[in-house]
Amino acid sequence: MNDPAEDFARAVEATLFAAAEPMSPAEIAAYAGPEGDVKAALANLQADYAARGVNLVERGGKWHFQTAPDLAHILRREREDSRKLSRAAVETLAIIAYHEPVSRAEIESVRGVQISKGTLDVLMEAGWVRPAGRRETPGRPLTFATTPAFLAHFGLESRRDLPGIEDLKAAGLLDPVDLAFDALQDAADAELADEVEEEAPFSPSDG
Amino acid sequence: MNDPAEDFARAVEATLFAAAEPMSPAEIAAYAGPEGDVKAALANLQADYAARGVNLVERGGKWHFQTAPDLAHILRREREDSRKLSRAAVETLAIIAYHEPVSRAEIESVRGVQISKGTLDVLMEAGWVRPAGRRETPGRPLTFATTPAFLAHFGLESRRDLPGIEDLKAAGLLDPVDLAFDALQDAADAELADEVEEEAPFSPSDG
Amino acid sequence: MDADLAFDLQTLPAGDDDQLTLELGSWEGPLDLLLALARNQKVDLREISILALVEQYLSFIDNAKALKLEIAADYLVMAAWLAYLKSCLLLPREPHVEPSPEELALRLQLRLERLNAMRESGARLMARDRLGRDVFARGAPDGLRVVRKANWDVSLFDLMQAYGQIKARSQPVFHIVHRRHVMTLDEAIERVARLVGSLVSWTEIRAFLPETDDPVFRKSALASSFLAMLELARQGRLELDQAEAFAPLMVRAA
Repeated sequence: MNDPAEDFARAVEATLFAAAEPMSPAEIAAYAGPEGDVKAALANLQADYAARGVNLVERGGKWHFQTAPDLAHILRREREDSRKLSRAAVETLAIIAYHEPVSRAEIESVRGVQISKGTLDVLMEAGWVRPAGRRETPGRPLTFATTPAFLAHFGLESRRDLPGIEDLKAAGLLDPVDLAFDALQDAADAELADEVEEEAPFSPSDG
Repeated sequence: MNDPAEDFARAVEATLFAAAEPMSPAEIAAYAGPEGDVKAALANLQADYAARGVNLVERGGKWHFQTAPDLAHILRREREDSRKLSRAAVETLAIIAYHEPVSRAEIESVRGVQISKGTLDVLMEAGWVRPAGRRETPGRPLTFATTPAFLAHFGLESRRDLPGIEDLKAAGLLDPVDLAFDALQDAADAELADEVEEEAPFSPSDG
Repeated sequence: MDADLAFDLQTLPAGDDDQLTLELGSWEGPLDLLLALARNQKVDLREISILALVEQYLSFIDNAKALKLEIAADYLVMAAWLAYLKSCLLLPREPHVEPSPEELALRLQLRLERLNAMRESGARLMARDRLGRDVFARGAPDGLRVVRKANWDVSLFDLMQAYGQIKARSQPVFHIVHRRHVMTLDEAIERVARLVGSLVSWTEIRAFLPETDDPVFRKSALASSFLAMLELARQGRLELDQAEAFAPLMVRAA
């Protein structure tokens, strides 16, 4: 520390560290002082830092510190957030899976509701849906289809493993309104019959 | 470079260099990876950098690089000192730091004057002071304490590093006047009692 | 670093106390002024002469009055209190006066010590190597990034359920009126007339009803057959008889 060259190098080091922009040797000298050899100090510092996690680099005559290129990957961290897919996204995904390849207009006609751009983006970002070429009809609409990642996530060997309409019906997942109505009706009739039996003036038991 | 500990230290170094804010060891580990000893790496890096123009420091459990204090003269910016604090703000900050958590009324009783509204605001805006809950006494007064940013700004590893805090504590200068008065009174009484005992014609030992 | 102190500890000019003609605005209240005066005694605050301090304060306030400076009320309140303290300290002590003047003086001294301690601590704090003034963090940090990767929580069941609901929603809805199985009156008249024929023995109405497991149809057949018998009786083609109310209804050909 008593070595003037070393003190000067420290000053250059601190100046570059605190700088908001890369600096030329002349700019560095304006801080570190005129008495030292800026270039020699920079060369020494560059050597000092060569093997470290931080390097001193020159770009177009200006110098700055940067993290070592081989460590770039650690400076971004992935975080997994468990999130619920929106109802619109689940429905859109289901329609694509059952009808692929399918255009946006077709998805909307099945859903009966428009879909926002974000919905398809979410599905594509999740890696489950991909653009699947244009349909050769007027307007050449883009179509969408599912990906192998979609099959993997949902544990399907192929799209043929998706339960068919009849399977859905059997599972009670396809519950049309009139089926429900019939069920209600039957229940009401049965109740009426019971009443008749109880109150009948001409009860068979009287015979 | 093939030494895993050295590779890990490089990762810690790069992480702290890239960070915009001081980081705790746990935060560092989230980037540098779980396989290394962050604290050991920090201690080594701190030693590596001790004599350089840039130092690694710990402030309130968080670590960051900063320029060496002895180079202040070359780096100090010649801008107007807009952060100059009023005397009231400096005293209030000191009272909070040395007494925390402390209520407004307690601050006022030390200073002998009311705190003007802007004083605490300035300290909170600087990020040095934060509300620290209510005291469970009549009126439930809000208390104030300092923040990690306060420690970082004033170069304190922890509140124990507050200049002179141990001496002030030992001298009772951080105790309220009432408490200090009672303590003095007790000491005087005890002394008086000793004298009485020494001079008493009817000392218990005579009995 | 002293140049950077937010305030100068040596506020008071050194010199004779009666030359203190600074404005009151230089102090933050009477305690602040008292501390400045006390520090001027140039002794440890623990050894300060409270009596001398009181004298200085009172004479300062008097001078200020002479200079026709506006004197804030709290300075005058403190002056009055100090004048009282002074008289207590000087006059022969009255026993049993609580609190004693010595206690009041001690409390004043303790307050001054505490204010002084904090004032000095504040100055030492301000004189430290401060981040952004004396020491600097990295000027252009690259920054650390957190890339959020969504882990979508959706199951095959959710998918199937959603598709089922879309299908259910979009299927055309047919309203079908349920056809009920009934016996019309014409049918009943034809049937009862045929069954009664030339039956001469009294027979219960139940025997004329068709075999059925459908309780609704049975009810309809009973009602229609009863009406048919009433009609046939009106035409004189059969006779009806009932022994009493709710007794079985008996039928035979007329």
